[in-house]
Amino acid sequence: SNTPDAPAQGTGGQANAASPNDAPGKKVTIGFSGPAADHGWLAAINSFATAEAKKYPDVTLRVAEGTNDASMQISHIETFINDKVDAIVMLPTDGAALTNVATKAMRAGITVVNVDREFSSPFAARTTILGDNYGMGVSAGTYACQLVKDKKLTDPVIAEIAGVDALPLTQDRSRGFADALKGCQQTVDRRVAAQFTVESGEAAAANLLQAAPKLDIVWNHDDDQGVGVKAAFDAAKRSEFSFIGGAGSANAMRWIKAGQMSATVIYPPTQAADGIRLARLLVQQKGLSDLLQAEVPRRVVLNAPVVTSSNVDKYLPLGFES
Amino acid sequence: MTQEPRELLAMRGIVKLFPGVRALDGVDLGVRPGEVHCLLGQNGAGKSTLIKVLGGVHRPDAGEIHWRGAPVALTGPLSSTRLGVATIPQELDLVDGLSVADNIHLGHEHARFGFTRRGRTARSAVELLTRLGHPEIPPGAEVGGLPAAAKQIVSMARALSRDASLLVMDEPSAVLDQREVDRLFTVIRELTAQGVAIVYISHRLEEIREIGDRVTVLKDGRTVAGGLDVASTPTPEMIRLMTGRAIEYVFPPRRKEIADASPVLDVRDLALRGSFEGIGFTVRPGEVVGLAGLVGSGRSEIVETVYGARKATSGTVLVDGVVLRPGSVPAAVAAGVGLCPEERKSQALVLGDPVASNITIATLDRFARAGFLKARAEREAAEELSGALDVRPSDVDREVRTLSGGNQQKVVLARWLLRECRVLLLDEPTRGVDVGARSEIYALVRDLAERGVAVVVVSSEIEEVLGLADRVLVIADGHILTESPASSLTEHTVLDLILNGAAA
Amino acid sequence: MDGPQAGKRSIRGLMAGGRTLGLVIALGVLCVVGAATAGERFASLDNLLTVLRLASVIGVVSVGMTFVITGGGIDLSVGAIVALSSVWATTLATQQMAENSHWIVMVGCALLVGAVCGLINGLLVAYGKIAAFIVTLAMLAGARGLAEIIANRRTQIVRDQDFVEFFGGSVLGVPVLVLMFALVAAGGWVLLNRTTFGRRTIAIGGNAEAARLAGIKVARHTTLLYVLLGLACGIAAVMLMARTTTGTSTHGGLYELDAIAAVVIGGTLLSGGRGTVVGTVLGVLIFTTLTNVFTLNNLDTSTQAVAKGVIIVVAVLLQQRIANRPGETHVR
Amino acid sequence: MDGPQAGKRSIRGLMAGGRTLGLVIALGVLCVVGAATAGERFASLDNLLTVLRLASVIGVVSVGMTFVITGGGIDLSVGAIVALSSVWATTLATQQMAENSHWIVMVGCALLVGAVCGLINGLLVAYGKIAAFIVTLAMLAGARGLAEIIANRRTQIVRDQDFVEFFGGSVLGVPVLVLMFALVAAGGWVLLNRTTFGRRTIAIGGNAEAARLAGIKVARHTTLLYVLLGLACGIAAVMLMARTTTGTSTHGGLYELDAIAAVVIGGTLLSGGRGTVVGTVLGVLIFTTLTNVFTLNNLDTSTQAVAKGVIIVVAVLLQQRIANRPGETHVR
Ligand SMILES: Nc1ncnc2c1ncn2[C@@H]1O[C@H](COP(=O)(O)OP(=O)(O)OP(=O)(O)O)[C@@H](O)[C@H]1O
Ligand SMILES: Nc1ncnc2c1ncn2[C@@H]1O[C@H](COP(=O)(O)OP(=O)(O)OP(=O)(O)O)[C@@H](O)[C@H]1O
Ligand SMILES: [Mg+2]
Ligand SMILES: [Mg+2]
Repeated sequence: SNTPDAPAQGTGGQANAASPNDAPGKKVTIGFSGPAADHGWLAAINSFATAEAKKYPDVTLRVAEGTNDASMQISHIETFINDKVDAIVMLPTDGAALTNVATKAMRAGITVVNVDREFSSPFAARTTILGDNYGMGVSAGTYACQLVKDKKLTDPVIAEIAGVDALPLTQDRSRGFADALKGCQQTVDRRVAAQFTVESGEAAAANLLQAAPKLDIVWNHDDDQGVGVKAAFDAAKRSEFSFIGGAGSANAMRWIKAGQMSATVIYPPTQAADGIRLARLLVQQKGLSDLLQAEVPRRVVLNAPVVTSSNVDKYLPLGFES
Repeated sequence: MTQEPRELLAMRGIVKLFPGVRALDGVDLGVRPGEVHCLLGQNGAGKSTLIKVLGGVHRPDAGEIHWRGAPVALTGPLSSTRLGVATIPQELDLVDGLSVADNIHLGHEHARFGFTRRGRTARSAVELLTRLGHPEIPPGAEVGGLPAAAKQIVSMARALSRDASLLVMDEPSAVLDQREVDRLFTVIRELTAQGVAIVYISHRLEEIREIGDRVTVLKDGRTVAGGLDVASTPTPEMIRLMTGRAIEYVFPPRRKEIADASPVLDVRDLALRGSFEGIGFTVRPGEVVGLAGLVGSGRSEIVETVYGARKATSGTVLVDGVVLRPGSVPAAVAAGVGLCPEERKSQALVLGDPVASNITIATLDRFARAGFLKARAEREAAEELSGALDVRPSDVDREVRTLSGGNQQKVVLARWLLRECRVLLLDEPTRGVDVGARSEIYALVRDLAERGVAVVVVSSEIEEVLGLADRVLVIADGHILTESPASSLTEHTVLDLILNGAAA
Repeated sequence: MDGPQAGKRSIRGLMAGGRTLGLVIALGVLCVVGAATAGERFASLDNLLTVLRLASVIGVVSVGMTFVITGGGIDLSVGAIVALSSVWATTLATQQMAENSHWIVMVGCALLVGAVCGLINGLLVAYGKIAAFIVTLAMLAGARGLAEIIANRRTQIVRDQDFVEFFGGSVLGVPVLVLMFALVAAGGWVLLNRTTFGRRTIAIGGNAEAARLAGIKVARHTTLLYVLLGLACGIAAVMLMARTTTGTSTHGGLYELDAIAAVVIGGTLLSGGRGTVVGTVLGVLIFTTLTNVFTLNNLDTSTQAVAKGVIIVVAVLLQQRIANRPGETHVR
Repeated sequence: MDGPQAGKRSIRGLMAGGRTLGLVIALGVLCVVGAATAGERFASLDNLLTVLRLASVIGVVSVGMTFVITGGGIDLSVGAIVALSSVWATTLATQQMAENSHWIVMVGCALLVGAVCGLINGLLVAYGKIAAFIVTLAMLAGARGLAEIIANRRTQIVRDQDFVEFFGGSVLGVPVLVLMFALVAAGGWVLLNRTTFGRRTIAIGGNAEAARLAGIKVARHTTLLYVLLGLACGIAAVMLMARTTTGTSTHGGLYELDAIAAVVIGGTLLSGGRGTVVGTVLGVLIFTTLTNVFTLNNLDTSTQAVAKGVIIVVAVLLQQRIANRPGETHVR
């Protein structure tokens, strides 16, 4: 880690006040499976999840090898079913592709908590925690519109640096962004895609800068690749535009604080950790203490708030080190 | 000779084992400075293996080697080179992607601080090639693009470049023609005059008569006669030592009369740009037609083009009156044509495959029902042929790679014998084949002809062409010089024709 | 002469088996480790079937890859072809057609797309005479791009429940997918070892020029090899569609590496001329079991990767010591 | 005899250059297309430098890869080695050491890590006699895993501004990165074409047995080739660290494919024995320019992929027609 003052790992849950639900209960074995953690946000997902599990003496966590291959993930889930775990928390490589096996797990009496990428059947998970990719695009787009209005930009050049283009989530984000821009009669003028890695972000941004001699607003889907994007901006000494990020890494927040970035849209990396908590509650048949409801809701859609210099201090502790 | 001259090299009791084979089983060899010492032995007798032990390629399992009277241990090619031994191996050891000059100096480059000195490299290459009588081979040309004979010359130049005191030549004349062999002998005499010793391996006994001082005969991995004086040993005695029996080294009698049938193979005005043109000849069933000429005259190209392996620029090939699709080997094979190509290693053999499947590869369909192989039938056929040709070792499951050169050649022949072709094209069929097997092959060719097969033989040994063929085409520079019955030609007239071009 | 020769042959038999033996031992050790560390959880029938089901998809591709590599080629586009086949077979149009007739239409579509991709690869390699590496690299880019365009980067869901149930089901307790893999492997073995086609494949891979001069239609045969692999990719796509109930352009990610790795570890020469279907199957099983044992033991992904690397090298080194054929190892 | 042979030689000369000529033409066409479709934006000095900068990192790796492939090997682990080098050179410890002395420590660390990884690859291939494909596949898994463990899957930021500025800067208007690439390429060319080391590399790749007979220490030389490539990966890591101001385990993703593709498209034989550094450099430039032109034209990634596939095949086909060497093309 690169900043001595960075917040400690796994602060996601500790921020909340202690609740009676934290009292140890029945032993729970939870299987966790997610995509290959070859990316800061996904790594944060993993580490938040394992850290969360460690907090509960009654939770045993089994972590399957991260993979980007749906077939491989299916076999991990099958292994969990064979293993007769109590609950499965899953961040599917592809929601639809994992629906069948999740349904099988549910039928076998295992509580499935879906994280981030929704199944195609409501019977495949007991609870779904969604990071709302479309909403993330909308937040970014809305903020961009705000900028256009505030800066009184006429005919602004708006660019988008997407993540892995083949992923449905990237498409959702782009769709949200475009839809929100429609609200202020704007369109995306330039769009490039990177691979969620620093290096690809740098390369995509370098090419983008050549393609567009003048830019007004750039939305970069992912703060991980954002490090590279920013390096390309700095190297080219280009800063005439407003730079909006995505995901909400600690790096991005620090840039916002330093005035090197306009905003970032949070996409919480604590989803899986939340999933673990909920899975534990579900198996122990507890409810959410903050809700009057006796049971855990079926669907939790997380907010995608925009972090700007005015509220960055509030979100900084939640920023993940990527 | 009152005092035995001191031996330069003495190998005693050398044993080399390969899995399942005793390749060398106690071989002795003594070589004196300045002599040409010939190694004689049937295919698989262990000559090349002995040479490889000497070259540091194989570590012997037993035996000792003395160099100038002192015992030495050869731990690798480098240690043997350092002693002053250079080898022209039987299987060429050139790098296709490097130039002629670079190949010659590979491993001992002219360099300063690791940087090659290209001028010097090229100059010394030209020097060596000139010494071998081939100043025309460009030192900058990539070796991969050279014809087989030129490659052999380069390999020799490389051995010469080592300034060795013992030069080993493993069947150097196999790819050379008469003229080239003569040049080689001139070089050998120059070298021996300077005190360089030569170990010379060849299956051509007349060469050994001509150049050899002494001869060591190997049989089944053992020395059966060491250091005989060539001059005082008659040829039949050498053959008897080698084979353990007396073989009449003659060509089988020709058939008196060839049926006046219409030709099986009819080549009309065939041309290949840059190689040959205006080639036309016919071969009747039962007839053997020989193509004589110097290396590089384009004979290989002609038979390869007839076979469809190269696409003719013009002209037609008819088999039984039907025109073959140009440039299609399958069409030729389907029409009953077979080719024993010139370079067995690169053109004919699948080295990693067993002997059996190398023999049956062109006849697979015969051993299959609906595409499924009848393994037993296939194996039996392969065993029968390998037995008939006396391929050694007789195990047809052995990888072809581990066979001696001559035995590999027999495997290629067996392939086409199995196929029962209508037309058989043989390009240097006895290259590297020993005396015994050679006469068997001659008999086979005759036998095939008797059975009505049309045979075309290309050979650099004029004697072989004349002895085998009914009719001979003399080829020079891609043209047919003359065409006449073999009986009307002598070795001398053919050589004369070839060398003096339009003498006809 | 019979004595030494018989002995020779049996030694040879042992040596030829040596490589395979090494793999069997490696797999055995892996299973022992699995059983020792994860006990019941590893050594259960359910877990066995899970491993086998996972192995099936990549296994089918690897068997096809064995042929292409044995024939002296290489195919980097298998993953992309699987993706394209799965996407094409699950488009609205195809699914509607399937609805109106039978899901076999989807299967046919996937196989056809796979075969056509293979055909293009094969034609360009054999007749266009472009290096297989380049051709299939281009196909890798092209097919995945096309898959993305067709699917519009969405995951297409298979609606035909009969299809999913058929391929997701079992016959006599054996999952259909595993059965398919077994059939493909058995068929592959017969094809490679007992037919003229297999023999010619080996000859072409060993020495293409010699094969050509022996009258084998090298170009046509080479093309067929790629078509065969394309078909295998089509089958794999069907299996994936059944397994995941989806068709998407992200299917088959990095299958090229996995398949080639399994084939090479199995003992097939990467330079062609020698191939073993049994080795390939063992290679696939080893990789799959490794992942399974890791998961059961709760190893984290990075440690898994390091362990995998070390295990591969150590396994091959050991295997070489077992099947040591002197003079046959090449510096490559 | 002089006539036809001289003719043959000049034709051969032309043909040998033909391959390179084809590449130059391809690059030229690409530039014309770029200028026609994107005008000024393409044909500006800035854009040229952008393309060159992008080409530099993968270019250095590709030059190294040219040696390994020419020498008859292959390396799938280059991307992983780049990642590991970059991570190791940016750990807290290394950066602290660099802070206390000079950023050269970071550079040294990256080069050392790269060279050691290459050494391990080389030793296992040359002395362990394991197929290069397997060894480097294992290294790919191992090195990336280790990089993840060391970096704890974080992106480590380079704090030394001098380092970033030095490598991010320019000399006489030429970016340092581009200069480094040029140096590596020039050095590579000299090494391959003008030194005994280069001659021996070709010999080993073309005919390892012949090289051994010529007294060349094949195993040692092969090891050196991998070390050389490892060093190139270390240099590439330094360049990436400067470019992205970070070290992370995701650096160098799929470099193995990109580098091998550039080398092979450039005209180096994948089976070894023939290599061209100039071709490799052209191959890298073509790929990079292609992406640049695509981006300037706002093409979406899927269409880019399809176009890339088609362009590769068409380009190579055309190039073959230009440099047509009859009888020299192999079905591979
Ligand atoms: N690498 C090897 N592995 C196994 N057996 C081998 C190997 N090399 C040679 N042999 C065997 O050793 C014996 C001697 O072979 P060698 O090549 O020395 O014969 P040769 O006398 O040179 O024959 P030729 O005249 O045909 O060239 C043969 O039986 C051959 O099969
Ligand atoms: N020593 C040489 N140097 C350069 N070119 C040569 C040499 N020998 C042959 N060539 C060229 O190669 C072509 C044919 O060679 P090739 O060896 O195939 O002929 P060939 O008659 O079949 O000889 P062989 O006796 O080897 O069968 C000729 O056009 C000739 O110009
Ligand atoms: Mg020999
Ligand atoms: Mg010839």
